[in-house]
Amino acid sequence: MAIFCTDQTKILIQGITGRDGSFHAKSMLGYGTNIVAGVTPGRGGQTFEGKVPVFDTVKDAVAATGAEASVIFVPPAGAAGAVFEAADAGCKLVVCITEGVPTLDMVKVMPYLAERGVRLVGPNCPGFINPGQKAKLGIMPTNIVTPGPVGLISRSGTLTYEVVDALTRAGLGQTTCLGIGGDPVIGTNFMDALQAFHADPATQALVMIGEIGGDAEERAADFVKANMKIPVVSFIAGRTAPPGKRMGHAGAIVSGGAGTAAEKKKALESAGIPVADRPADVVPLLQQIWKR
Amino acid sequence: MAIFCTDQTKILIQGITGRDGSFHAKSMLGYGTNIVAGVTPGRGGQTFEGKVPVFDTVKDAVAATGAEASVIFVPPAGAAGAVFEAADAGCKLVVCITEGVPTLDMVKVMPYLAERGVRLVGPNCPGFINPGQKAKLGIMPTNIVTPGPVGLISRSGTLTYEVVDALTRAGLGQTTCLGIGGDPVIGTNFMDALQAFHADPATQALVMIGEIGGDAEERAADFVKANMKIPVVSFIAGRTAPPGKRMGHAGAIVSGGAGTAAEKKKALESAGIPVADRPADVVPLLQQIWKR
Amino acid sequence: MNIHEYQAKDIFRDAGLTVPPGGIATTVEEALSLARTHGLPVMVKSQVLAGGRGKAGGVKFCKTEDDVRTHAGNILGMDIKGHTVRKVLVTPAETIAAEFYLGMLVDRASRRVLLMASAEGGVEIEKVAVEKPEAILKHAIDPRFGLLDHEAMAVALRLDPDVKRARQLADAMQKLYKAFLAADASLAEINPFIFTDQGVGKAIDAKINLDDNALFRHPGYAALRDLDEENPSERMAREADLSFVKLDGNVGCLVNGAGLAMATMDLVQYYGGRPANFLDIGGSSNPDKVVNALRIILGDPNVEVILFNIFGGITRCDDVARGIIAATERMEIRVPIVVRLTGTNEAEARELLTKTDLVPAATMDEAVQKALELAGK
Amino acid sequence: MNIHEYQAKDIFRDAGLTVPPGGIATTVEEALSLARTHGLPVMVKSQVLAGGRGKAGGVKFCKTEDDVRTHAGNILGMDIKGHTVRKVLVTPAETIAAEFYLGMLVDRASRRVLLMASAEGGVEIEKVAVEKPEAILKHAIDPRFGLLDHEAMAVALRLDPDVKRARQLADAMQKLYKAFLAADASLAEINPFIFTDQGVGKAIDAKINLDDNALFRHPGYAALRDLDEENPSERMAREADLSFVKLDGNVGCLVNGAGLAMATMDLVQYYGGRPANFLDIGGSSNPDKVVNALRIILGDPNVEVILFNIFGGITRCDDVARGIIAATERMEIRVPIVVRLTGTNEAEARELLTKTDLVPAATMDEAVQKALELAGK
Repeated sequence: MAIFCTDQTKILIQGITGRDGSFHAKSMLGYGTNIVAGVTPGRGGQTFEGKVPVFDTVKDAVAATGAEASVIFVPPAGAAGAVFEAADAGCKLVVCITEGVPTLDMVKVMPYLAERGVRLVGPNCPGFINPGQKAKLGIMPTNIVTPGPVGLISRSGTLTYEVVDALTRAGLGQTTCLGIGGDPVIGTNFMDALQAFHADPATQALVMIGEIGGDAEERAADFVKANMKIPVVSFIAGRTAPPGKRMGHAGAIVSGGAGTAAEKKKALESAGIPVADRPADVVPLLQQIWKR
Repeated sequence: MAIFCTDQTKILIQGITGRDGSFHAKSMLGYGTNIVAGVTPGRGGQTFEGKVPVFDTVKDAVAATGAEASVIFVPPAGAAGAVFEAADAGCKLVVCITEGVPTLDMVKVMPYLAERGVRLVGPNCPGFINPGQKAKLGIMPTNIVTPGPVGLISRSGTLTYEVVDALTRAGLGQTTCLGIGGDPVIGTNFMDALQAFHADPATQALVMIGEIGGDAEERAADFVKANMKIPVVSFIAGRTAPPGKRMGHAGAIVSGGAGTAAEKKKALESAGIPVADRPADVVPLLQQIWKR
Repeated sequence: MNIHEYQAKDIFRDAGLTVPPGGIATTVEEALSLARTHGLPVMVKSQVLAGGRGKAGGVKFCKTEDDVRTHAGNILGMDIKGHTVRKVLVTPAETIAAEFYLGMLVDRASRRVLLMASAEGGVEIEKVAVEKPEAILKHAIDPRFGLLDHEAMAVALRLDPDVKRARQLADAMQKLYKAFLAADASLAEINPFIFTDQGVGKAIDAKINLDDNALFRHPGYAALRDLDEENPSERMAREADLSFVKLDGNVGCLVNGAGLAMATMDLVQYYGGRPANFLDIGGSSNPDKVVNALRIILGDPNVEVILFNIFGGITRCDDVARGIIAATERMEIRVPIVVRLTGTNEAEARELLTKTDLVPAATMDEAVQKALELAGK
Repeated sequence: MNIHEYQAKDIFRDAGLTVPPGGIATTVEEALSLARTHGLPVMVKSQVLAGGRGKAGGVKFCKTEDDVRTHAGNILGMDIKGHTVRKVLVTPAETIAAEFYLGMLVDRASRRVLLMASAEGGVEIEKVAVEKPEAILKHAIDPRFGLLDHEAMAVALRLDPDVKRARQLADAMQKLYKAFLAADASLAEINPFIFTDQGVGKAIDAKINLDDNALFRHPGYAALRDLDEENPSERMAREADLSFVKLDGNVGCLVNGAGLAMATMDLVQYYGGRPANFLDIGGSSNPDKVVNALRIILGDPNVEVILFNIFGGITRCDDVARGIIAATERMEIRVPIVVRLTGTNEAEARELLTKTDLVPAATMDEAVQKALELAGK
């Protein structure tokens, strides 16, 4: 098993005919992901790659195919609108890949999702991949993952791939590799992801890739200490980031002396979570503490 | 019994030190209503009429007295804000007497109440009085009511008193006399009130005082026909109202040929509800169909 | 409060809707000058607070300056449903490839703002509602989230499957909602919303009714009130804070409470009379208010009798009687007055009235019957 | 994007907040003229995008024209935390009977806009947060209903039990929220919000940070950007749509992905080096973007080596390698370049690099170590 979805989950893609959407839809299909529909207003009735029916609205797509989850590749101005639409149409899982979404759009969308019991992953995230389910909802490279017992949560993209690649090379396959995104307001935060992994019996060890800004890692540390018995290791990016400067991700900023890598490291270590000094140390650290 | 509240219900008054609030608070107290608190920002710590403690906020009042219901006498600009405050503080019943509240303020407040399971009566209404419970939440005259088995719902104020007075003179006491208000958007509409009376075993007959505008009476007629076994009579004001003109109440307007008194009369009569030609005919009509 | 098309268009523009330019003329010369400024052809549109302006000949297409001269000349001064046309809007005529109806109002049943939209644009929507109700799409807007992109788009795609046009329609709906909220409207309509031959969407007509209860939040809107459009007695009533509607009978009615006031009118009719007005004087026994009310009613030469119908309720009847007596002493009253007062201290009130010319009555029915007798009916 | 106090005050004014008037001067003469217009005493306030202006001597009270001359003269041209003061705000000095802090920001934990308020106004709020956190009241605003009257009033009454002042504070909070939403802010602060001796509430300082992601909705805000305040390399990066932060080391870093870019900087430091910058070139292998990135980094004379760290992911490494090679062929590069490419077609990419001067590396660690060797560390 894994978290959030299985190989049975029916998935649709909003913005499937766009530049990014079509590129990644092909990759997702190629991996074997159960994509049942695409949505692009005005393209209803077309077929994507000869097999995926395209609809004008998510509602139409859900009615025709029973889709339960949506992956969103629409431009920033329409991203929140796409999340609203997916939730309104009954999707219980929405993964928003779009980068550059206005923060207040996400603030507005959150209670709408809460009222409908919808999980959002992202925005501005690579999504996730469940290698054992051949389910990829997002843009992660498929060639670096392999099925296995390790769960991975990250606020980052390529840094995640770096660690996943190392895990796979070390023979440590993954249940789910999840990139939650680097924006200040995201649907699934560290804590939400931790709780999901905690509830997944297949996940026997966990890697958390954090970065500067906010206190998600600190709160995650508390949760791990209080609840989790499986081995957890971590890495925090941004030790050398100067205060007050946004490091790419809107959320990656040390402000008012809070959200530093040192603080996060301290909190994690005091919760019994070893923190690697280098990305390359993550896997050896995990192997060291994991009594299989 | 009666609807909405009993003599045990703890009631607070928002705007208790204002001109209208203090006047009616005295009348309510005089009737024996269980008023436990008043609220006026900046007057916290004072006492009204030597017995009712005044608080700065509804939250403070509820915390100190356990108040469960609120009656609002604040000016129009603050009326919706007062409803929000009462609901947020945990009051499950809010009666808003204030006249002249902007309609969109009420549109905004409605989902807030729905989320919290709060019943609103009004705005722009006389409130209600339960003679058997000595409970008056509003501005109805107490000298014209008496305990008994008749329920009364009305969109009007003084016209209601006219009919209530006639009921009392004829020896027909009341469970609850309820004025729901004449605004387009109100918390408790005809249908809501009907359902409450339907659930009250003490109410053995019902009088509905309607007026032109909207289709509340028509929908009420359907409900009565489908669900109610007790005798129901009605009167509709506004037969002579010219179309397109607002007759005092914001909601009392015949527009686009809809909402006429004739239509309402037809709907009620076809649901088996006799409609009086004159206010003075209401009581005789009721006596005629009521087999006690 | 109702406002003119050109005023509604300004509110629409502020909300970002595309509205053709234009100007207001009160003379033919001004209309010609505006036509030259905006370029022919133009539409000359009567600005009166009444529907059916087109059918009444109050909206004309003008290809030439001669057309403008003729039509502006005819329209200015024209009577449309009792309203005299005092100004016209001169605005460029648009090519119309398609037209739609977009409207919003406060819906009692859902307690929300209701979006209404129809591909049957440019015709009376009330007629469509009766004859072809399925042609009107409706969507009740959740005030917590507003009119969401996909909600507007779902309606728009049903109006027009062309995505480019549907996007413009959806955008117009969202901006109409923005205008509705910003203005505290009770009704806002674009009829029609058109697409030009070039596929550009525009609101070429505009209607907004404002919520009187919310005017206090919009001090600027006082300037939008067209005093010429108001019946003088209705204006006096508004300024005196009285609810008043002029009717064409001879029995002047002063009642406390809107429901009772309507019931009183109905009862006048029931007994074969004709009410001269609807008037709610509210709960007060203030002589000033009674004086104002009497003045308004007596301004109507048709009035042959005045009928007070007051249910005392919480205010004491003797207080109300004193107020009425004080008011009648402060002015010349040319017609008989019947007073029905019920409620607390009703007997004392009747006692007070016996010392005056006022005719007392115990019930509504008695009061109406006495009034009709006195009116010489 | 950060904007100046005077710009933030304009946004506050639009939302209805009471803000003292004032004007911007770039010379002592202009400052004097403004002081005369507004009337002495005035405050002369440096307009730079840095905190702690007061402590740095960049905010002065001026009782006389001589004071204005002296202080404006001193402040214009002053350096505050690396920012040169090019303009001052001249605004009437207010009497201060009480001062408060009012602020809003997007709160990650509640995923809402968080109202923060404190009676400890006029001092650095970060300091209060650390030393006396209980002095900061917080309320997370439900976006569905906004900041409700009673919510604002509950906070306000805790700041100041005087009802008249509490009402003004509550009103200011609601207008601050309105400004926050209207501007798509990520932070908005009034520090201090004061009451004058006459009890009038005013926002006498203003700070707004705008959400870069939302700038597309506010075309007018482009004009608010103070190009003088931007580091030239950061401006070039912004115009080239690259995430870039200038640092003071000698190892120029080009990385795809923000997290990996930070990790790369950290690794440079881990091995004893100092990164020259943070730079995320994103997922693209477009040679133009690489050229722009190289140009920005090479503009820094401290840079002694360039380190590409690319995790190929879905894009193929040979494509990325071709992009880098094309870019390096289009410009003069004065320092060695180490390239680490991992992912799909990694072997082909390394093959391509062997035909160039670029130094290949297989892992992050190897790449960083090679770069540090080449930097002559």
